[in-house]
Amino acid sequence: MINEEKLIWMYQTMYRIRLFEESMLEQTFKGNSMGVTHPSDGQEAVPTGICAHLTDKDWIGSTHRGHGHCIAKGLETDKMMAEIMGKFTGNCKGKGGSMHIADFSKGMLGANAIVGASIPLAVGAALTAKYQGKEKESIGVAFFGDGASSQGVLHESMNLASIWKLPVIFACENNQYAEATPSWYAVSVEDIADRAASYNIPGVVVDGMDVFEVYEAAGEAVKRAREGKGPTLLELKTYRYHGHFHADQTEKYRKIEEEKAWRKRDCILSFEKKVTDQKLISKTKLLSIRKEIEEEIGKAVDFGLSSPLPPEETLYDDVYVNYPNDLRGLR
Amino acid sequence: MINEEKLIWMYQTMYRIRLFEESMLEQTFKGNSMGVTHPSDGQEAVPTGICAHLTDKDWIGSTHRGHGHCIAKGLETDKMMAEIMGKFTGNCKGKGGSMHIADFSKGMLGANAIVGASIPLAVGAALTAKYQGKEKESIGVAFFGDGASSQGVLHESMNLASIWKLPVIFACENNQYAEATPSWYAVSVEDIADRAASYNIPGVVVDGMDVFEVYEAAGEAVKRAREGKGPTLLELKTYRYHGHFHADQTEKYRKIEEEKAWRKRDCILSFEKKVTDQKLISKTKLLSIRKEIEEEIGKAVDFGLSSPLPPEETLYDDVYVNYPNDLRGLR
Amino acid sequence: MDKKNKLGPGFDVPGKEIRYRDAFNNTLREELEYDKNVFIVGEDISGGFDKETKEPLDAWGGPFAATKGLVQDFGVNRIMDAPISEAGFVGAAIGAALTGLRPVVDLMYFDFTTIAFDQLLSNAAKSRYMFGGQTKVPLTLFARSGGGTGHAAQHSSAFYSILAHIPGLKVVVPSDAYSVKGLLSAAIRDDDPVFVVNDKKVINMTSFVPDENYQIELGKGRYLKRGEDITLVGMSYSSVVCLEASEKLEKLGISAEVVDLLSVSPLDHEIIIESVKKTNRIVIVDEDNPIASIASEVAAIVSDKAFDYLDAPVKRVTAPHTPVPYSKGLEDVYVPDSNDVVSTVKSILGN
Amino acid sequence: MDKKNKLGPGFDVPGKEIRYRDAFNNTLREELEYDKNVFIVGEDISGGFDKETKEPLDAWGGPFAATKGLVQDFGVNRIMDAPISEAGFVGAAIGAALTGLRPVVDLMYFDFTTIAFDQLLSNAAKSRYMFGGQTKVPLTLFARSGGGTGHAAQHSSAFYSILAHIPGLKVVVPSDAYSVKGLLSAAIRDDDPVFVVNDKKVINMTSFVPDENYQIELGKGRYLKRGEDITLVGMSYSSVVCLEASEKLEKLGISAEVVDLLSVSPLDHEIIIESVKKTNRIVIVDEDNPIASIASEVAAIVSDKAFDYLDAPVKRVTAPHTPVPYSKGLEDVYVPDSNDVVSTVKSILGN
Ligand SMILES: Cc1ncc(C[n+]2csc(CCOP(=O)(O)OP(=O)(O)O)c2C)c(N)n1
Ligand SMILES: Cc1ncc(C[n+]2csc(CCOP(=O)(O)OP(=O)(O)O)c2C)c(N)n1
Ligand SMILES: [Mg+2]
Ligand SMILES: [Mg+2]
Repeated sequence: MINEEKLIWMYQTMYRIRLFEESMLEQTFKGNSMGVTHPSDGQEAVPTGICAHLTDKDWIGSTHRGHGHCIAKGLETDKMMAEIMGKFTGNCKGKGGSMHIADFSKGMLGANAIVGASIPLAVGAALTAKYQGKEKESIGVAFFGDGASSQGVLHESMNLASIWKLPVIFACENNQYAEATPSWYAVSVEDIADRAASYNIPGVVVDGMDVFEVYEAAGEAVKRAREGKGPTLLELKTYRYHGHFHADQTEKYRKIEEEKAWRKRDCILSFEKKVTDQKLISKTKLLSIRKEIEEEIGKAVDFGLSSPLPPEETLYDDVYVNYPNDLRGLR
Repeated sequence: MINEEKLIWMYQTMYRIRLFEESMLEQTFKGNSMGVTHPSDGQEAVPTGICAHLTDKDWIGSTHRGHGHCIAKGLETDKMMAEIMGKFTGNCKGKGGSMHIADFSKGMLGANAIVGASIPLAVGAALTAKYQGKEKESIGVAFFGDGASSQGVLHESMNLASIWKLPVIFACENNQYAEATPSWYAVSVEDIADRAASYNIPGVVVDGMDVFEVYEAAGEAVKRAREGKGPTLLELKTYRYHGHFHADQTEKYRKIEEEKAWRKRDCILSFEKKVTDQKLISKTKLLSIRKEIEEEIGKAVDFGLSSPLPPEETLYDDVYVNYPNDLRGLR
Repeated sequence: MDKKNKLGPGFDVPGKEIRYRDAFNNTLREELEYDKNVFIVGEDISGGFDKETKEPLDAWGGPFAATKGLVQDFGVNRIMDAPISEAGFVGAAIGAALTGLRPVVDLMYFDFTTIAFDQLLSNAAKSRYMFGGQTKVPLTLFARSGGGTGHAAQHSSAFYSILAHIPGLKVVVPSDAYSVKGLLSAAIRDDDPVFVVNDKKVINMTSFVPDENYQIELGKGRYLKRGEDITLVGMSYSSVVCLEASEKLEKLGISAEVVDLLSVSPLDHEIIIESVKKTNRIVIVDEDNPIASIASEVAAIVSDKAFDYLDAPVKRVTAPHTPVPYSKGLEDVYVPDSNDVVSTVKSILGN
Repeated sequence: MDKKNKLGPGFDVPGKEIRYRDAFNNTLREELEYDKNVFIVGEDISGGFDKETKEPLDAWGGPFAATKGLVQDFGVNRIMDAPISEAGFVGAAIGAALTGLRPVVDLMYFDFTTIAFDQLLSNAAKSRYMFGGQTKVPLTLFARSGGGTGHAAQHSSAFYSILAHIPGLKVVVPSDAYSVKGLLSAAIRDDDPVFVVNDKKVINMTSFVPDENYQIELGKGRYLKRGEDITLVGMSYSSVVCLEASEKLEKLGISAEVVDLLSVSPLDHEIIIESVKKTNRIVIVDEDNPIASIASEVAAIVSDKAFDYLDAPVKRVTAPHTPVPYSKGLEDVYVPDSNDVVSTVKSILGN
């Protein structure tokens, strides 16, 4: 049984992600963020159910669609919002933006905008843990999508992790699409989880809309990793409610009925139903949590909006720890 | 039943490869070839059994250990020997050497010294065939090793070939080692053939020391490809008799008993036994074939030795079809 | 962004003012019609398939809609959506090029070139040479480069210098709708592998484009403006910057000649040297990072071949030696602009 | 090949004349002892395992025996044999560097850099910057470069210019046993990603190496020879070529100064400019391909920063713009040699 504190954390986390993404989209459309943003609402149960097992000493690698991973790993929403707005108070001082939010103090290795590229980083974090004999307290989790499953570096990473028995979890969020490309077109196998057999590791198909299922499957995988038994591949079937990026129009490549069917199984709604049905948390409590989160996200937006842009000279900071040549280039 | 002509071709081919590699090694040690050479003796049954089904219109991609593939695909041994000796009469005018022998007129896409890198080329050749509606007469075969099976590009290629249903065969020559690294160390699965399941294509473990088994398994795969049913993964268990490259000392990483056990199942000896036992080819005929081949290889060596080196100016030829700038660089 | 781009030559032929992206799309269409061996492969270049009918939906029509509308007319065999596996499908495209087709690869963002880099460098660039001229590699690749659009470090690279460095590859850097039409058509018809770099900042600009089909010779630059006092060399978006700078300089009484490279490999040495022999001064403007760049190469060429004509230090105006930052304020400083060019010109003219 | 290499400085300290490869191996050992977070990963760097005991055999001890003997003393956790998956294990090494270790990666042949190229460019080089300085990437990589050994097009590359171009990476090009010891040690202790390029032609050469542990500052070149009439700039093996050329030139009455860059990123602008201010002439010798190369960069620097001191065209002596051919005769022409340097020097001195 999951204790109440954890349940509340899960609810907070899922709702925080949901609201963050919605506010973030709003801000993007208002022109308060630059470039492109990739909302993860709909998929909240995945990072929540997995990160529920992790501490700041565990490491996660993330993707272009990384806000949910960040939030579940404990990153502060105000700094995240500021980062997305390109502000100096953001996690990366405005240098990274939506696709590169990182917080090393929280075990968050950074979102990565190259599809697949963060997978071996999580393997490397697991290598560090094993090298230092700290698997019990530190494991790696690589979050990636169904689209990323076609990248060669995933194959390499799973093979490496298997032969080196590294404490790492490969968490494939199959949200059915990579941009507009459906996974039935691009992925040559029915369940990506089945590919685990190629590496002699467990592979589990998980309902990614149900945070309890995710929590359970992740628990097994985390246990295995911490016990030094090596990696696991989880395939979490899920759905993104919004388009691939803020301006993407989903109706061009998927049916509204499909979206509706997934929305029926919404992770937040089903969580609410379950905990209230089973009288684990009261409706009032849930409402008060919602309110707290709403306030938090509101403040995060204000924080982002009112924060300063990075000073121009910071353009040249933090390329190297130490580099004697002038980085300003030639002007 | 395999007809006599084909049987004789198989014997010629295997013996031609065997003798070519031995003579090639001799010439390498005499200093008549440059760089490194990777002999394939021991593995003759694999290219022979597969290429027995192919014509000049089919395409193969090959590796650093490519002489056997070349010979089985019909390349002339004299030009090959000349190429390895860096001579102008070689297949690539001395520009390629042992690791880059190619003959496009024979459907040989080129040996490739980057492990794994030729796999997608064979997929591309299969794509051309399908694009032109010529699958029946043109398929692709990607030869690669157990070591190459860890490269990401193999995963990508198998996924692509599967979803695009391309007429291609992935022929993994598992000769147990990648350099000194045993496949049990580097490959996370018992049988590489099992990875076919990840791509929803057939995967077959084949005794790569038995040309008849190879011929049969390849026959199925070729048929499938020509019928437009898509790719197959074959894993051919085999063994290289010599070191990884000419100067490699196998005793440093593998036991002589292991080698002896494989040599007992030598593809040429077992072929001889089978065809004479079953009275398919006479001993005299086999002997006369051997003699022919010995003469051919002797002549190939002489051809190589007596051929001229490429003229200096050819250094600048054939970089581009057409490039207006001076390629000579700056001297 | 949709501002008027005056780089077009203003032919006395039928044509119209269109956007770079539309010229690009039209040219792809023309080349698909011209040669049945031409096909395009890339991620979401049609974009999406109907679950029931399996028919392509053309939902995306490619990043920046480069291939929009093509799958309807040419079908899925010629407009091939690929999974996210750049090394795999670039390798397959090379294999197809080696066996008789003319593949065109959409690599989406220029940054993703890195994933297919081995296939490009070890196979596409070297096959012809290492096989002794037995084969050719009629492959075209394209992708979007450059900062200034808030795409951050991993979606804003402009390292065409790296590709130009590689023997066996050709690299073109169109600067307007007119040039991309001619260069893309020439690239696809060329028998060598050619990379077409599309700067994100120019793809929404418009210029005059003749209706007729034409090719621009690979390796030839052009004068965008004639002048006497200084040569400004640009490529892709930095040619736009040079032109803008030349207008500012004109107001200061400085007559700048603007050379637009169009190709960076092959590189038009003649036009650079010819111009410097006249103006005796040069500033090279390049959005790529500075070290071992095309800007360096042009500087090296003039300091060798036009040495006796140089009256001032050879100057480069480039991006800094840093990745591309996300935040708008920083990104604006990152990309060289006409003010940077003007102040550099003034410094060597002693103003 | 085992010819005496005179590049060593001849310290007045205990030491001996050893081969570059042995200095390299010794330094790895010293660094493994110095910091327990240092580990090495690569293909066959121990090489082979006993089937029954699963113990490492040290059969190969790494390509060119760079890591020979290390697995016995440091064990498989610190000398990690990897499957052939360069992108995967370079990525894992970056992940390890981001989380507290100091990985050293043997990439075998320099050519294979291409396969791990995305991990190097998008992750190793950019992490610190795009994450706003939150992290460092104390990663070292090494590989063997260069032609002249019959390894053909895919095993002979020397495109360190490409790596030097990338902001966030450092690149060193040692030219002898003395410099590789100091540079490798400095690289491993450095908190940024550093690529150590080992030319195959120098690894069997010997020079004097002090017994003591020392570091050579990254980004500092050195004078191999002082002279008056011309500056020859070399890097890695081309420094050997420059030295040889300087001896030939001496016999012709020409006094050449030889600058050995040692690092190409950071690059020692001061030493180049200082030397050119004295000699007023420069020839840059580089085995990399010419376009957008380090040779171009050095030429660009002097034509800007030392323009007023130049009395002759800036000359580069480089490999041609071709892949590396296999045949010995061709390969010998491919690699720039001292005769190429001498004739270029004579051409600008008007002899
Ligand atoms: C190497 C690479 N190729 C292509 C892209 C462009 N791109 C960004 S996200 C994406 C789809 C990724 O799909 P998936 O892995 O399923 O993640 P999702 O977007 O569904 O979360 C693509 C193709 C990229 N960023 N990196
Ligand atoms: C990308 C790459 N990495 C490493 C090497 C060095 N190398 C050459 S052959 C080889 C082993 C290949 O093993 P396998 O694929 O089993 O083929 P085999 O040599 O056994 O025929 C290695 C590591 C290479 N050539 N290319
Ligand atoms: Mg997806
Ligand atoms: Mg093998």
